[in-house]
Amino acid sequence: MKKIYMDNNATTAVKPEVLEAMLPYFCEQFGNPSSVHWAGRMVGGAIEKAREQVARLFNCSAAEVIFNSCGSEGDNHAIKGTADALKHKGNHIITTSVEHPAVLETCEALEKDGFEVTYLKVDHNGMLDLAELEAAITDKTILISVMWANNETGNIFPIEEIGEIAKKHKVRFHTDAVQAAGKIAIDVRKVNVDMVVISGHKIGAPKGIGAMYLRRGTKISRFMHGGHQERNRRAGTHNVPSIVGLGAACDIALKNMDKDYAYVRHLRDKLEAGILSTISDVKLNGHPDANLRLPNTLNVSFNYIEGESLLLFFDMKGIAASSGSACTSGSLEPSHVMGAMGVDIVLAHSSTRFSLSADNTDEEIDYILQELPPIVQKLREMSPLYGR
Amino acid sequence: MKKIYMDNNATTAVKPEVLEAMLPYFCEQFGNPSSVHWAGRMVGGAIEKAREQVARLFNCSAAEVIFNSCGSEGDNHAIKGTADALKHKGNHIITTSVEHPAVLETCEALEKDGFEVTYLKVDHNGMLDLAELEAAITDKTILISVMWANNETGNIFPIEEIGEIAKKHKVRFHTDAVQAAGKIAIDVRKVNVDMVVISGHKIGAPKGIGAMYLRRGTKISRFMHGGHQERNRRAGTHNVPSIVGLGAACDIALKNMDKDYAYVRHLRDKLEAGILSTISDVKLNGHPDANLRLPNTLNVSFNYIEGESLLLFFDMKGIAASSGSACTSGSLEPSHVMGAMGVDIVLAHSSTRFSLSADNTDEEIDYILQELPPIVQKLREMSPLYGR
Amino acid sequence: MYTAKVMDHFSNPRNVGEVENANGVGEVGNASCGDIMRISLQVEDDIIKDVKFKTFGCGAAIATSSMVTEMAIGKTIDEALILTNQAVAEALDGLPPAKMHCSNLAADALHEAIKDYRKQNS
Ligand SMILES: Cc1ncc(COP(=O)(O)O)c(C=O)c1O
Ligand SMILES: Cc1ncc(COP(=O)(O)O)c(C=O)c1O
Ligand code: FES
Ligand code: FES
Repeated sequence: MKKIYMDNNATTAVKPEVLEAMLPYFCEQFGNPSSVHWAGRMVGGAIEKAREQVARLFNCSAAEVIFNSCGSEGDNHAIKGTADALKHKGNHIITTSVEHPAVLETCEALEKDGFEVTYLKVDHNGMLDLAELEAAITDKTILISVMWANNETGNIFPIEEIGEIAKKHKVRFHTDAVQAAGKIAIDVRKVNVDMVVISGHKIGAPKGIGAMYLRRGTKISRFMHGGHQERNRRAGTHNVPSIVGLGAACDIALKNMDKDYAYVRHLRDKLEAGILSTISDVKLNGHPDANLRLPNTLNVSFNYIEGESLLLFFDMKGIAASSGSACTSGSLEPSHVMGAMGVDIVLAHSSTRFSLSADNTDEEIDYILQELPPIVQKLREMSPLYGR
Repeated sequence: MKKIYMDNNATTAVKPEVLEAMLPYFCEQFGNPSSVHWAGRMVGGAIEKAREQVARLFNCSAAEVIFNSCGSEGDNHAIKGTADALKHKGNHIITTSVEHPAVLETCEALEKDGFEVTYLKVDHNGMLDLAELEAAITDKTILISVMWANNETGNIFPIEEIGEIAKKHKVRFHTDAVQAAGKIAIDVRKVNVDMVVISGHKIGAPKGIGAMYLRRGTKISRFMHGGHQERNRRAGTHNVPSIVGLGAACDIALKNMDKDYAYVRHLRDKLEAGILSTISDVKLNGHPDANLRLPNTLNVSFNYIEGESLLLFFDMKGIAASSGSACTSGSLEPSHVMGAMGVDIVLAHSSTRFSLSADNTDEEIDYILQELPPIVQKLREMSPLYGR
Repeated sequence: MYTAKVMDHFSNPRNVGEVENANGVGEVGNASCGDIMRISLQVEDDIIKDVKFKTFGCGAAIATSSMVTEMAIGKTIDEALILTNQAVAEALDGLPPAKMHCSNLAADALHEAIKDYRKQNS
C-alpha cells in the first residue's frame, strides 16, 4: 500500500544524512565530553561543531546556544527559569491562548505559584491584536511568550513587531519556534527576541533533543539542576549523538530553506486549492493569506464528520494526517486552538491537519485529491448532522 | 595505540545489540506514538515492550515506569516533584553529603525556596550512620533521598535498611540508582522504596534517556509541563529510538548480571590488589570491604600527585580513567565526596577512579599494572610534596 | 488500537441510514463531546424488524453503532432493552479503555429509540 506521510508537524523522519552523522557517536566515539582522555576528546569537538551549526540557524553566536532534551524542556526552562530569575521584578506573564501545552500548562503551573498570566485572545483567523498585547503590559510584566508559528494552523505570528513592543517596554521576550524552525527564517539579529526554543524531531533530527537560543546576558534560573554542563545552564551528560544530529539537521534546513519553502508551498497550495474546490462544506482553519502561514501546513474542517473517523479512513488509504478532534487526544475537549479561534464545536471536532515536508510529491497530492472525496462522502452519509 | 576504557561510571559505549535494536526507529519507524495512523501505530508497541523490559530490571509493573531524558532529570523530578506535592505536609528533606550534583544541587535550590535539608555525614569509609539518619527524621520530613551506590567510590548504601526506616516513619524514599543499575540488583519488591532513578548511558544505552520507577499511588507534581505523555507525568514527544535502546540495555543487563558481576569483580579485584601491592603511598577510597562496593569501581589516591596530570599520562598510554581533582572539573574544590569522607586535601586531588565494564580484559589489567608504576614515579619526582 | 472486529464494523458499517416510516427514534450525545448517535426503528408486534443508525463520532462510536443495530435486529423490544453497553463492547472483542464511553452511547441510543416507540404507541 501507498504510504503518504503528512503529519510532519507531529514529528518528522530522521534525515538519512543526519543519522549518518550520528552513527559514529554511539559505539565508537562514545565518550563523555567532560572527560580528560581520548574518549572525551573525541566528542568535545563534535559538540562544538554542532553548536556552530545550530547557531547559524538562529544567526546567533555559538555561546548563545543551550542544548536540552526537547521542545517541551526548552519552553519549561525559558518560562520557569525567567519567572524564578525575575520574580523580584514582577509576577506577570503575557502569552496567547493558542500556545502549545508546553507553554500553556507551564504558565498554568506558575499561576498556582502566585504568578498572573494574561492569555491573549485570537481572532477567527487565529491572529493576535498587537494593541491588546501592548495594553496588557504592566510594570509587573516580566515575560512575553508568543510562539513563532502555530502547530495546528501554521499561522506565523508577527515576531518582529512583538519584539519591538517588548523592547519598547523592556520586557523579556520568549518565542516557541518549534514549528517555525527549518521552515522559515528564525533570525535573532533581525528580530528582537531573548529566548527561542526549537526541537530536533520537527526538522529531521531525532526525538529527544532540542536547543534554546539564550541572548547573551539574559539571566535565567536553572531548570535542570546538577552537573555544570552547558555553562552551568543545563545539567546532564551531553547527548552527543543527538546533538550532532541536531547540528546536521539545522545545517541541512538552512541550506535548503528557500528551495524547500517554494516546493513544499507549491504542494500545500495545490492540496488546499484541490480540497476547497472539490469538496463542499469545507472550512479553512488559519489565516486565509497563505503568506501568513507556514508553507507546509493545511488545516481544514470537513463539516459533519468527526476527525478520528476521517483519519482512520485516510489511514486505510495510507494517508497519515492529524486532527483537532477530542477523540484523537483522549481528552474530552477538541483542540484549544480551534476553540480560541471561535471555531464552531462540530467544526473543531472535524478539523484535520495535513503537514507536509519536502519528501512529499505532486503524485501524492493527486492521490489524496482523488481518494478524499469518496471518504468524506461516505462519512457524511453516516452523519446525523449532514443533510438535516 | 592501545585504548583501554576504564571510565564506565562517567559513560559507557552503546552496546552493539542496543544500537541494532534502535536503528529501525530513526528513518523508517519514525512516527509519534500518539498519532492515529500507520506511522504512530508502528512505534506504540515498541515503547510498551521497552517499558516491560525496564520494569523487569526494577521488578515492578510496567505502569510504574516513567521514561525521561536522563538521570539528572529523574533526580530533579523525584525531588522537586515530591517537594511540590508534599509541601503541605512538611518542608524537610534528608539526603547525604555524597550524592551526585543532580541531587545535591536540586536540594540546594529547594533550600532557597524555604525547604530545609539535612545533608548526612559519612565516615572515612564513605558510609552512613543509620542511627543518625533515623534521628534526623522530624514530623516535617517529606523525603529521604539516598543514592543506591556512589559514582566515585562505588560504595553501596544499605537501601534495604534505609527503606525500613522510611517505612517505619512513613516518609517517602527516593534513591538515585544511576550507578547501581545494571551492576547489582535494584529490586523494588525486595526493598521498600518509592522512586528509583536510572540513566541509559551508564548501562550501554545511549545518552539522553533515563527512567524512573514511581511506586503505584505515589503523588508527585510534574517537572516537565506540556503534553500528556507518560500518563501525564512527563511531557514531550516520546524519544522512541532511545526508549527502545534503554529497554534493550536493561534486558541485556538483567540477563548478564551475575556473570558480569563475577567477571568484572575479578578484574577490578586484580587491579586493586596489583596497585596496592606494587605502588607505595596509595590510599583506597571507599569501603575496604569489596562486597560493599560496586564490582566495577576502584578509587585510589596516589599521594603527592595531582589527578589531572596522572590522567594525562594515563591517556598517553591509552588508559581512560577519571579523577576527583579540582583541576579536571573546572571548579576550585576537589571532589565533594572525598571531602565528605574526610580525605586529606592532597589525597583528594590525587584521587583516581577506574570504573570497569565487562568489555575489559585480564590483558588490559596486566598492561595497566605494568604502565602505572613508572608514571606514578615520574610524577612524584616532579612533586614538591614527595620525599619531604 | 482497535480490534479487527471494530475495524470491520467501522469500515463496513451495517445498517447505516434512517428507517423509512420509523416508529421509534432515539438520539444521544452532543456535539461538544464530539459524538452524536441517532437510531431509528421499525417495530412490529414488539419485534424490531428494522433498525438503522447515523453517527458523528470516532471509530469506536461508529463501530458500536453498527454492532448494536446488528444485535438488535430481530429481537423483541424487551430483549433489546436488556442489551448492555458492555455486551456491545464485548461483541466487538473489546474497546480501548479511553473509548469505553463510546459504547455507552450505542446501547443508550437504542434504548432511547425503544422508549420513543413506546411513547408513540401507548
Ligand atoms: C550517581 C549519579 N546520578 C546521576 C547522574 C546523572 O545522570 P545523567 O548524566 O544521565 O544526567 C550520574 C552520572 O552522571 C550519576 O553518576
Ligand atoms: C509549537 C510546539 N511547541 C512545543 C512542542 C514540544 O516539542 P517536543 O515534543 O520536542 O517536546 C511542539 C511539538 O510537540 C510544538 O509543536
Ligand atoms: S466519539 Fe469521541 S472518543 Fe469516541
Ligand atoms: S593546577 Fe591547573 S587547574 Fe588545577
